[in-house]
This record gives sequence, C-alpha cells and structure tokens, in this order.
Amino acid sequence: MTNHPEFIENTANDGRAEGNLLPSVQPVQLIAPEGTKHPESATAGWKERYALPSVDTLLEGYGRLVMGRRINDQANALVRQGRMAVYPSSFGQEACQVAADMCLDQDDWLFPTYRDTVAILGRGVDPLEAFESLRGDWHSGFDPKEYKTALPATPLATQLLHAVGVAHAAKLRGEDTVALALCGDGASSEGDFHEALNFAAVFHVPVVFLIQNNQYAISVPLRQQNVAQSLAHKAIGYGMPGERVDGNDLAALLSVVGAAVKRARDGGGPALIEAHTYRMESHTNADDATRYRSAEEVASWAPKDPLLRLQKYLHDAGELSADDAERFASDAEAVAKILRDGLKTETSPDPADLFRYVYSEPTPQLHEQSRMLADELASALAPEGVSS
Amino acid sequence: MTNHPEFIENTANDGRAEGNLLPSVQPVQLIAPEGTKHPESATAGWKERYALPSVDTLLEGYGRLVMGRRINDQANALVRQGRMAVYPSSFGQEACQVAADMCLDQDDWLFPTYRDTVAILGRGVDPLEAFESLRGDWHSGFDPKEYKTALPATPLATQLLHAVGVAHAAKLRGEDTVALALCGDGASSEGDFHEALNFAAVFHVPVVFLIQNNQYAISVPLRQQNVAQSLAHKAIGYGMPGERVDGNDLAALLSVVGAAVKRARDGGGPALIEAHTYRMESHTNADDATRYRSAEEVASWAPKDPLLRLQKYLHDAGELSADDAERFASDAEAVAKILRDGLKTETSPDPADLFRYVYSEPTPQLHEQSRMLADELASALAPEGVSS
Amino acid sequence: MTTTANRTKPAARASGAPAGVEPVLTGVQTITFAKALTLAMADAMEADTSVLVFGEDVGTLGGVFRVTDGLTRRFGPERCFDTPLAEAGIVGMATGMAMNGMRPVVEMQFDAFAYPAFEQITSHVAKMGNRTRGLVRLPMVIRIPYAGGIGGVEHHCDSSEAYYVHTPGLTVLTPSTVTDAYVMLRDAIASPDPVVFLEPKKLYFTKDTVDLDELRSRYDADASVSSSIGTSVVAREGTDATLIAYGPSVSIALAAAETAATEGRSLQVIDVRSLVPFDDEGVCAAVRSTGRAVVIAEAPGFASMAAEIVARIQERCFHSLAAPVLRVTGFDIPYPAPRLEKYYLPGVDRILDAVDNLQWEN
Amino acid sequence: MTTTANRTKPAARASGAPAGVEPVLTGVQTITFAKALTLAMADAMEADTSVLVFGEDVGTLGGVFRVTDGLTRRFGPERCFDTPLAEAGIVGMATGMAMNGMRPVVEMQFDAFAYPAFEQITSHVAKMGNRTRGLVRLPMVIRIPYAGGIGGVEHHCDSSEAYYVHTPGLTVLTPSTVTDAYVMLRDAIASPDPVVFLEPKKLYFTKDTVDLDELRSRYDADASVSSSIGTSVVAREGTDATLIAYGPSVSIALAAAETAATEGRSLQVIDVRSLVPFDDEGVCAAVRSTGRAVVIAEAPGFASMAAEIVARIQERCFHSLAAPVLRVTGFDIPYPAPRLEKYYLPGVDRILDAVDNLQWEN
Ligand SMILES: Cc1ncc(C[n+]2csc(CCOP(=O)(O)OP(=O)(O)O)c2C)c(N)n1
Ligand SMILES: Cc1ncc(C[n+]2csc(CCOP(=O)(O)OP(=O)(O)O)c2C)c(N)n1
Ligand SMILES: [Mg+2]
Ligand SMILES: [Mg+2]
Repeated sequence: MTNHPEFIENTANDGRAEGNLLPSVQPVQLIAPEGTKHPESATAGWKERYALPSVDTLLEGYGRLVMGRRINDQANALVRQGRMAVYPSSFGQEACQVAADMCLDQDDWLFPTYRDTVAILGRGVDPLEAFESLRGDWHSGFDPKEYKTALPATPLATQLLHAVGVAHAAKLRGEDTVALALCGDGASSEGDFHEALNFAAVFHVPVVFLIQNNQYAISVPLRQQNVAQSLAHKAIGYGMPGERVDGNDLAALLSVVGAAVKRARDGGGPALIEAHTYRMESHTNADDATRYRSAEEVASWAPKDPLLRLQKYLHDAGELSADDAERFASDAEAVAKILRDGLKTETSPDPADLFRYVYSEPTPQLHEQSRMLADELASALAPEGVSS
Repeated sequence: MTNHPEFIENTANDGRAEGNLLPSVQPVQLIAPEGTKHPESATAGWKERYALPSVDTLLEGYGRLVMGRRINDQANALVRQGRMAVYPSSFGQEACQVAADMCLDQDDWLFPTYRDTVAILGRGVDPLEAFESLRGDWHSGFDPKEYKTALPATPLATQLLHAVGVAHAAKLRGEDTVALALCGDGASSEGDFHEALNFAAVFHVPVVFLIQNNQYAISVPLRQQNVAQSLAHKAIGYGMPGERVDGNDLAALLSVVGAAVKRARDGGGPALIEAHTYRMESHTNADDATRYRSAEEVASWAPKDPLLRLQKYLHDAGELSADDAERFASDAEAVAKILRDGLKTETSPDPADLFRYVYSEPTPQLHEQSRMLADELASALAPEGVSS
Repeated sequence: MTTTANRTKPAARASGAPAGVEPVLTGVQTITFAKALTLAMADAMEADTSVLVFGEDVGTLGGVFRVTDGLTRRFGPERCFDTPLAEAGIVGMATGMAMNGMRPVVEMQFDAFAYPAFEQITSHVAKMGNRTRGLVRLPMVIRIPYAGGIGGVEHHCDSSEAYYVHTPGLTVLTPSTVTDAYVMLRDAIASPDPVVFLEPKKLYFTKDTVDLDELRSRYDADASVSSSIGTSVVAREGTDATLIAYGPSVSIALAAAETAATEGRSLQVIDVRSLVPFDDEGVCAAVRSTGRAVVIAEAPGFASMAAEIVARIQERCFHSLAAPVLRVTGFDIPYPAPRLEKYYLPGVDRILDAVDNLQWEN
Repeated sequence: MTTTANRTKPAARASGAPAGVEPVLTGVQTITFAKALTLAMADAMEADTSVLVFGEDVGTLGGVFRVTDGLTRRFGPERCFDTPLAEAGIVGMATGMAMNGMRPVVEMQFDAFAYPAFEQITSHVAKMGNRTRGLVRLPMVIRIPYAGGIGGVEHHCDSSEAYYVHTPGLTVLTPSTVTDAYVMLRDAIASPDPVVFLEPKKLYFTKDTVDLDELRSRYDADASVSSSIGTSVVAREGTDATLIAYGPSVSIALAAAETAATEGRSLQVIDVRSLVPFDDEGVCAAVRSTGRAVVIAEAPGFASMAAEIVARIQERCFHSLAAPVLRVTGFDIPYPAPRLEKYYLPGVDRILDAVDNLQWEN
C-alpha cells in the first residue's frame, strides 16, 4: 500500500517526488462566486480530478445550506431573545460543515468544534439535543455513539487526537470507518494539532483533517497566526497530502473532501484540507467583531456567500425548481420551529445529576455531597421555622 | 524585508514559489565518508552556495571534534567507575554540536539538550560546572547568562520555545543576537516543537532550529516517529526554509548552519535544519541499545564517523600537521584530566541549599522547613541521648 | 461618586500620546476591577520598558474581558501584542524573554486554557530559579481569569488554583477588591519570581472608588515598599468564628458575615489573597482569636487550597480550636453547566450551615 | 523461595505462542513489582482483545523499566506498540480509542513527562463520562512511574499525585506491594472509568512470592469480584497511633512502626492505596481506634493528598483526636538532585519525631 495514491495526481509540475503532497497552487474552486462554472482564469494548476458533483448531490447540498442558514439565523434570534446563553455563529461558513456531513457515511465519525452546530444537526442529531449545551442545561445533550458525532470540542485542537484514536480503533478491528475532524485556523497553532497529524500519519489511519480557515481566531487575523504560504502546506511535513479549497464553494468542497474520505477509506491514510471561508458575524454573541475588522472587509465576502452562489448556479442551470426551493425552505422552517418551541419550554435540570455521572458509580464522597445538597434543598423548601 | 532571501537560491527547480523552502533533494554533503571532497554522484540538486569552509576553520573544527570525542570517552569511563550517575553519550554525533558552537558568536545563545555536553563545553563552560548535574550535586552547575548557554533541557522540545523568547527579547531591544536550539528527532513530535517553530516564524525572530536526527528516540526508530520525506520538510508548513545535511560532515554542517545563522542575524528569520547522524552508543548508560538495533546497523555507521572523516580529509590534503594533531590531543587530555580529577574529589552538597533558591527570598514556610531539617541534622550529629 | 470631576484634570503623562490613546486616569476614580488591572499593567509598562504584555486577543481586541484594552494603542504593538493560539508557546516564549531581560505579563484566556501550558509552567517556570541556584530568575506574571459564577460554559469556569499552589517555585496571588487588583498586580510584576495571578472572572465588572494617585505613590517612591505578597487581610472584624476565603469567595463570606450579624453572631472574615506564600501568622492569629473556623473556596475541595488551610490550622492551632475546622467548597465534580452552577457555588446559606455546625453546644 | 519448582509446569496458555514468547508464569512465583504489572497487563490482554498497551518505548524495548517487556512479542505490534514521542498525543489518541470500544493502557515514561498531556487528562479524560451524562465512558488506564528514591535526575522523580486526585472524574490508584501491583492494575483495567495508575519507581525491583493462580482466579471467576478500588488496607496492626501512607511511603511507615515497636510504641500502618475514591470509613475507623495520626507522603505537602487526608480526619474524627494530625511530607521545594534526595525524603527518624510530637503528655 502506498502512502498517497491518486489524490495527488496533476499537481503543479514541481519536479520533486514529494511535491505531490503540496496543495494546488490556487484553492480548488469549481463554481465561482458569480455562480458560473470553472472560471477560465482560475483553473490553472488545479488537480484535474476534482469533478463537479452531480446535480442531485448539489441539490441535496443546497437544501442543507438552506437548513444551515436557517439554523444560524434562528439561533441568533434565540440568543437575542435571551433564550440561549451563547451561540458561535457559522453564518457564511455553512458549506464546509455541509460538505463534511455529505462526505461521511453514517458509520463514519465526525469531530466538530463549538462552531459546527450545522454539521451536528446535519448528522441527524435531534435539534433540541444539539442545543442543550448552548442553553446551559448540561454540557451536552446527545449521545455521541448513537450519531457517531463527538461532542463539539471547546479546548482547541484536542478533538483531532480523539479522531485519530477513533479511526485507529476502527482500523485495528478491520472496520472501514473514516473520521473527519474539523478545526479552525487558530487551532492549527496548538501543539495538539501537530501531534494529531503526526499520529495519524505514522499509524496511517483514516482521518481527514478539515481546517475551516475563516481568517480569524476571535480577533487575531491569520497573518498573526501563521506565515506559511497556506495551512495546507503543513501536510507535507507529516508525509500526507494537503489541499486547499474555496470553502464557500460547496461543489469544490464535496469534490475535495469526498476524494480525501474515499482515499482514507481505501487505506490511503490521512489528509489535510484547508477550506478558505469567512465568519460573517462576530465570534459569538459576546464578541464585537467591529473592534478588529472593517465593514469593508466583511462586505467584500458577502458576494462569495456559499448559499447564494449555489442557488445562482442551480438556478441558472435550470435545476432549482420552485417546488424544491419551497421544500427546502419549509424543512428548514420546521427545524427552526422545533428550536423556537423547544427553547421556549422551561426545563429544570436536576441538581442530583451533578453527582450521578462523574463516575460510573458515584464514590462515597459524591454520595455524601449529593445528600448534603439534597438536604439543603429540602430544608430550603421546608416552611420557615420547621427543620427536619 | 523578505521572509527568506539568499538561503534558498538554487533549490531543485520545483516550479513553485514556495518550493524554495523545501530542503535539498539530498542531504548536503561536502566531504564524503571516505574523506574525499564533493563526490560527483551526490551533488545533484544541492544548493550551490554551500562552500567548503577554510582550512583554518576545518582545523579548528577538527580540534573540537577531538575534544568532543575525548569528553565522551572520559565521561563514559567515569560512569563505569561509578563517579557519575548518568551520561547521555553523543559519541558519533559530535560534529553537530561542534558546528553549533562554531557558528555562534559569544553573544549568541545556545539551547542544548541533555545529549549536548560537548556543545556546552565548547561554549567555554567550565568542565566541572558542566558536569555538576550529571554527578548529581545540583540540577546545574553553570551560569546560563554568563555563557549564553541554557541549561541542558530534559523535557523534550520545551527549550525551543525558550530560544524563541530569548531571540525575541533581543530583537525587541535591537540586538543582533541569534539563538540556536538543538533537539532530537524524537523531540520533533512534541507539540512544543510545533509551537516554537510557528512562534519563531510569526514573530520573524532569529532562531536556528537544529535537529540532530540520530535515527532513534531511545528505542523508537525514525520511521515510527515520522513518515514525512524528511524532518526538514516541516519547515515549509511554517513558512521558513528547511535544509537537511549530513550530520557527520562537519564541513557541510558549518556551511549550512553558518548560512542559517547569518541569515537569521541579517533579519531573515528562522530556519530549520535536520542533520543526519547516529548515536553510536546506548541512549544513556542505563540503556541497552542491543535490544532494539542490530550490530550490523551500528557497524554500518562506523565508516561515516565525523572525526575520522575530517581527519582523513585534512590529512590527505596535507593540512594536518603532527604538531596540530598533538596539540589537539593534549588539549583534549587536559580537559579529560580536569574531569577525572574533579570527579574524584568528594563534594558535599549543602542541604540548606534545598530551601535557598526556590524563591528569591525563602518563604516563611521554607524558612520553617529549613530550620526543621537543620535541627534534624544537628540532633542526628549530637551524641546519643543528648537532645537539644 | 462619579468620575466627572476628574475628567477635565490634565493628564500629564498622556500628553503627546498617539491618537486614539485615552488620557491617563489620575486622582480619585470609580473604576472596575478589570480597569484596575489595566491600570496596573499600564503603570508598570510606563515605569519599565522591559514589561511586555502578550497572549491571545490581548492586542487589538484588548482581551476577551478587555483587561488589556488600550495597551497596544498606548505602548505600541511591540509591547502589547497578540500571539498565535498556543498556550505552551505563550508561556514558553515568555520564559525565554524573562531569561533575557524582559518582564513578560501573559494572559491565558480562561482557566482551563492554561492547561496546555502546564508542562512549561511546572517544569520550567516554577523550577528555573531553583535549578540555576538563583542565577536565572524569571520575573514573569501569568494572568489567569478563573472560577465561575458568570454562567460560563464548560472549560471556562475552572478554579484551578490547586494545581499552581502545589507546585513549589510559583507565587500564587488572587485579589478580591479593586484596590488589590491594582496593588497586587503591580507587586506581581515587580516580583523577581514568577507569579500565577488568578483573577476572579465574576469580579471583573465590580466597581469601587479609589485614589489612584495614592495607589501609585507606593510605587513611585524610591523607598522599597512592603509588598502584598505573603500577606492576608482582615476583610471584616468578628469575634465568634473566622471565615477564611479568597478570590471569588470573599464577597460571599462577607455576605454571610453580614447575615450572621443580623442573627447575633459576629464572624471575622480573612481574605487570604496570597495563596503562596501563605500568611500562616495572620491566619493563625485570626483563628486563635475566635477558636472556630470555616474555610471557603469555590474549587472542588479534595486536595485543594482549602484542604491545605484546614490542615495548617489544625496543625498549628489545635488547642485553640473549639470545633473542627470545616470547609465549604465546590463539590468534587467538574464545574457544572450554567443553569446548575447555583447549586455548586458556596453560598451564604451553606456557609452559615457550616458555622452552625461548629459545635457551639460542646 | 525460588521459582524453579514451577518452571517445568506446562504453561497451558502459552502453547502455540510465537517464537521468542516466554511461557506464561503460573503457580507460586517470586516476582518483582514490575513483573506483577506486566502479568496484570498480559492477563488482561489475554482475557480481552480490546485491551491495548502503548506509549514511548513500550514495544520493542519493553519500556525503560521493562514493565511492558514481552507484550509485543506475545500479542503482536497491533496490541502493544510504540508511539511517536508526544504525551498529549498518546493520551488524546487513547481517549479516542476508548470512545470507540478499546481499553487502552498507556504509559507515561516518567511523572514529569505526563505534564504535556495535562489538558487531555484534565479537560477530556476526567470529564468525558460526566459531560456525556454517562453515555461515553472512557475505560482507560494512564500508567505513570512516579516519586523518587532512585537517585534520578530532575523531572524524573516528581510525586505528581496531587494534580490528579484534585481533578474530579479520575480514579487514582497507587499500589505498594507486589500483590497489589497485580490486583490493582487488573482492577484499573477492568474499571469503566479512567484510572491514573501511579507506580512507585523505587518499588519496581522489589520482590515477593505470590500465588499467581490464586490471584488470577479472582478475575477468571464470572462472579463479579469486589474491587480494590476505594479500599485501604491495614498494613500493620497497632494501638498507640496510626501512620497513614501510600505508594512509596508505605515501606518507610512500616519500618518506622518496626523501630517504634522496639521502643515500646505500637503503631498501626494504613496503606491508602486508592487515593480516589478515598476510603473514609477505613481510615477514620483506624484513626479513631488510636486517637493519633501521622500522614506520610513524598510529595511536597502544600495542598497535597496528605493535606486532604489531614483535613478529612480532623473534620470527621475531631473528638477522637488526642493531638493534631501531623504530616511528614516532602518539603515545598522541587525534587532535589540525586545527592540531596536523602534530606528530602520522609524517613524513619522524621516519622518517629512526628509521632513523638503527638502530645503524649497532654
Ligand atoms: C486551548 C484553548 N485556548 C483558547 C481557547 C479560547 N478560544 C475559543 S475559540 C478561540 C479562537 C479559535 O479560532 P479558530 O481556531 O480559528 O476557530 P474559529 O473560532 O474561527 O472557528 C479561542 C482563542 C480555547 N477554546 N481553547
Ligand atoms: C516530554 C518528555 N517526554 C519523554 C521524555 C523521556 N525521554 C528522554 S530522552 C527520550 C528520547 C528522545 O529522543 P530524541 O529527541 O531523538 O533525542 P536523542 O535522545 O536521540 O538525542 C525520551 C523519550 C522526556 N525527557 N521528555
Ligand atoms: Mg478561525
Ligand atoms: Mg534521536
């Protein structure tokens, strides 16, 4: 088994054996911001094999983008209404998450970050379960094993190693599971990023690392994070192929991520993909992005929007029927309604849960502390003056 | 100021702008194992600018190799005699350490590892001060600031970040200090390695990272550590140039490391160099290398020895006079004698030192604990039955 | 009191400041805890060009809690700057800078995000002075916003002090008042030894009125002033029992003492503030004066700072004690999700219950 | 007793083993502490193919202390293997494997070299079960050779238990006998929760004679056996005072008790062995029976496991105590260089001094 077959054909002619691990000279793009296919000017140097996905696939993807956008909008509204503590918006970045979902099979594993709620819902996770942690009832609301989707990771880059472990375990059992791990541009600076890529390469396990390079780590722009030609250039240092792709072009993402997933599944080992995108809104609702980036810069990304781009392409190609459009919108609205209704309902998390899950069996100490809290709560409820 | 000037000319014609950050196609070698210059077969693809150092420089280097070898031999003997607890031998790797020393000015900083005793002595550190930690009297014996030489680092790769900090501080003050940090092939897998290279690149500070790739991290061979084409290939992922060099060829090392140091001093930023060498002895005296590598493999490296190679070259070139050879040997013997005599002398580290240096001023708690120990020791000394 | 009265006062030091730089605050001012920290850094940077501030988002943004707000504008991007996102990198680079003449003040964005730097802190920062026999001291400050009470999600509310106080070589400080925020951070920056400086997040936006000129005069005087390091303070006088708290728990202890007073019980409150070095003398004197003590801390209690305080008191004041020293701490569980934190945090009732249990009948 | 008698006994399970694989030891054997650990892993791997062993140098070399010696030869390089040199990587990958059906047993080469994995251990390993409401349990073991007494150089002798015991969600075990090395490691591997397994380095080459068949029968039986987790043991009976120790300090406590006996004082010795969960019941019963206690541990005392034990005892047994509970611990300093460690380590004299200070006159 070679380390890196097909994925790497037709790179720029670099005259060096290992050059095939370097990313394309320009980020792969199949549909231009204007919704046109393969703009002549930008194709030079691309890897020939990235083909436009089928119309059915693109339609499905478009539906998922509509859903993703609606989820972001709804979540933002819920935060404004005080129904949710925090929401890290991925408005503008939805295509990366949609591509991740679409390229994975049900038995594959997804490792999302805090910004990847759209991807988590796309895996089939119940919307209210997915939002339980954002609402603050518990640290999580869904079963990672049921959906083969890890809890969204907060400590940056740590989840990449878990993805390697999950894939490694599957490989040892002879299963053909692929793990796809998402992370941000900022997270690529953490030591765990390095260790994960190296472990994946050395153990030759089926993991696809997909960096959503949205140009900022909170307020820190990429140039203060990294001065390499691209983040995808890091791949060669681990002996795996790297690729960069227009992260607002779902077609290109599906093609590039799909190829990496297929390659991983076929025993080709890990790959690193950098998707160029942009976070259109603040880091979270607690952040104020105007402190560190200009309105012009944000505006310059609006025309590159992934949803509008695919809409235009499908529309111009005569492939987006009014029926489809309506169905996508109403599917999305249905989920939005679940969120609205669900987050309106008062929940009352059980304080006894605090002690239940720390260990499989609560320790004597936790039993004691649990009893203490229960007594406290009982006596707080007891009528004044009466103590038990 | 560009990111990477002169260092990168004449790389293999890779047809890509960033290809100049990739290392030469073969490790740079100026003197072949046989002691001959520039073997025709191996020059292809080398960066033209690596010129053979002057005879004077090579002679100085040879003298330092003789010294280094003698230090290793003497230290091993002292360990066998039980005069020293532990010694991580660098027999066979001396050229890398000698090159590091020779390429630095007195005001530059060296960041060695536990294996780099030869480099530490080469910085002018008093031999007995350098050996104090190996003898077990204290964690260190020399003043890092006096010699601009950090204490040898044990927690792997951590020192690379300190080198970045020292260089960064110097740069902020407008000083032209360069920091050179050594580490092993194994250490390149640690998260701190990644963070150090990235910080150095982003802050564009004058640090040269020199990996002594001796093929093993204790028992783990390189192929289980890393599957990239070379460790030097990692550089491109940080936007700095990488180079690989025959680590047993002092001439090549001086040329490559010297160029990187000069470039860093001139504001060109950091660089990564991988030197291919071999640890001829066990990891330390506590290790048994026969458990993980064959006698044949070890034997195959003997003819590549850095000392013999340069000796042969200088001898064949008629540049190594009997006088010089004798002077080198007697200089080395003098240091060996200092070590022998010094480690014969009984020392008695002062237990009160345990509390003296933890903080600039011992805390009340440490005063108390120090008094307690002093009382204990006093009463242990007091005649039986008499208590104070 | 408002700050209007002082707004017009000419800010001498700010003259000639670059555009966008706020005038330097002087005189009596009502400021937040966060602002007091900013002022401490600014004043230290003004006084000593080797003081640098860096970390994630501390430059342009001014920190996620705005504690470094304005420092880059005032001192330039070479003295206050953003780093790549890597905590071991930040602390490791700071270590090298401190080795080479600088006094770095670094920010870890949240408590749990200091953990990637644990090896650098434990094996290098804490040990450097000792291993070099005092030849290399590391005058650096690691600022860590810590603890909860702000409805933060997981990994954003850890009370991580136990990890640092257990590590010999670190000085560990945690202010609980606006004045101490200023004074202790300046003392931390002035210290020749590395300081882990724990900032209770929930206090960032609390306010107090302070005389900045007076605070500054401590540091402008050439005479060496006595440092806050190693000293506790009596936050409230009392005679029946002693509440011992620090950081985020001091205000809860004070509230408990207030309530107890209305019930006729006089509780003394000690603010430890300097966790390492610990003020054995001050704390023991306080406990001896009342004969009863409750230690309050937000961190899980097991093998914690609170455990240490209990152990020390009973070792040193055993025969002055009318009852065991009790603890009111966080439970031995991970910090809870926002809507459950109220059950976790030591509160007035739980403290008063503990006081009630101090065996008053015996 | 020598092992010769059993050498010839046919080792049933080893039949058909690949070349170079040692026969499986059975029956009564004199083995080292290290060998007991090896056997525990081997038996667990034999019983359950999801048990994997990995770390730095654990494969071909068999570990720097040879604790994993022979596992790769016997179970193949897919079940016991070397990793790249990165501790966060090792623990992070193990976490993923445990999420996906494996039971990884990883080795950190030395105590201080586990620090790079601190974030993975603290923010993930410890918390996963809780944050997923028990849906994802991590049955993994992190083996850490720890503590000193072997003349090791810096970073090789840290007693790092406080960092782990303070972190809710981790089970923390430390055996002090050859039997416990086997039993407790098997219990650790069998546990559904993550275990930090602390191995006192200085005990690795101590020996004892054990009946392996008997030890194994505990685990071969299908009935669920009672685990050692959460239980302390009385290592020596005694009536005048209780010495409480664990790991490397148990043998010192026993030696102190031995000496005390010759001086007419009867000291009870408790081996805590399970630091978390802690056996409150057993330890408190012991202390109540004597009314006096000294806690012994090698780690710096400040905010340590020893502090916790002291705090708990005085909270729970206050009125049974005739004297304060004293501590004999490491000083609050970095672990000393080899030639000074003898001054640092709790020794018999220091323990007996503490016992003398238990206010026998009062
Ligand atoms: C280890 C760690 N350090 C710091 C943080 C705080 N933090 C949360 S998000 C963030 C920025 C991450 O940027 P990036 O990786 O680019 O992802 P993005 O938010 O842009 O999607 C930071 C610093 C964290 N979560 N974990
Ligand atoms: C963080 C850390 N983990 C583990 C170790 C234990 N250790 C000491 S040397 C070594 C191998 C290092 O290999 P390499 O970096 O190639 O250097 P070499 O010894 O070959 O010079 C290991 C694992 C350590 N010192 N630090
Ligand atoms: Mg980003
Ligand atoms: Mg090596």
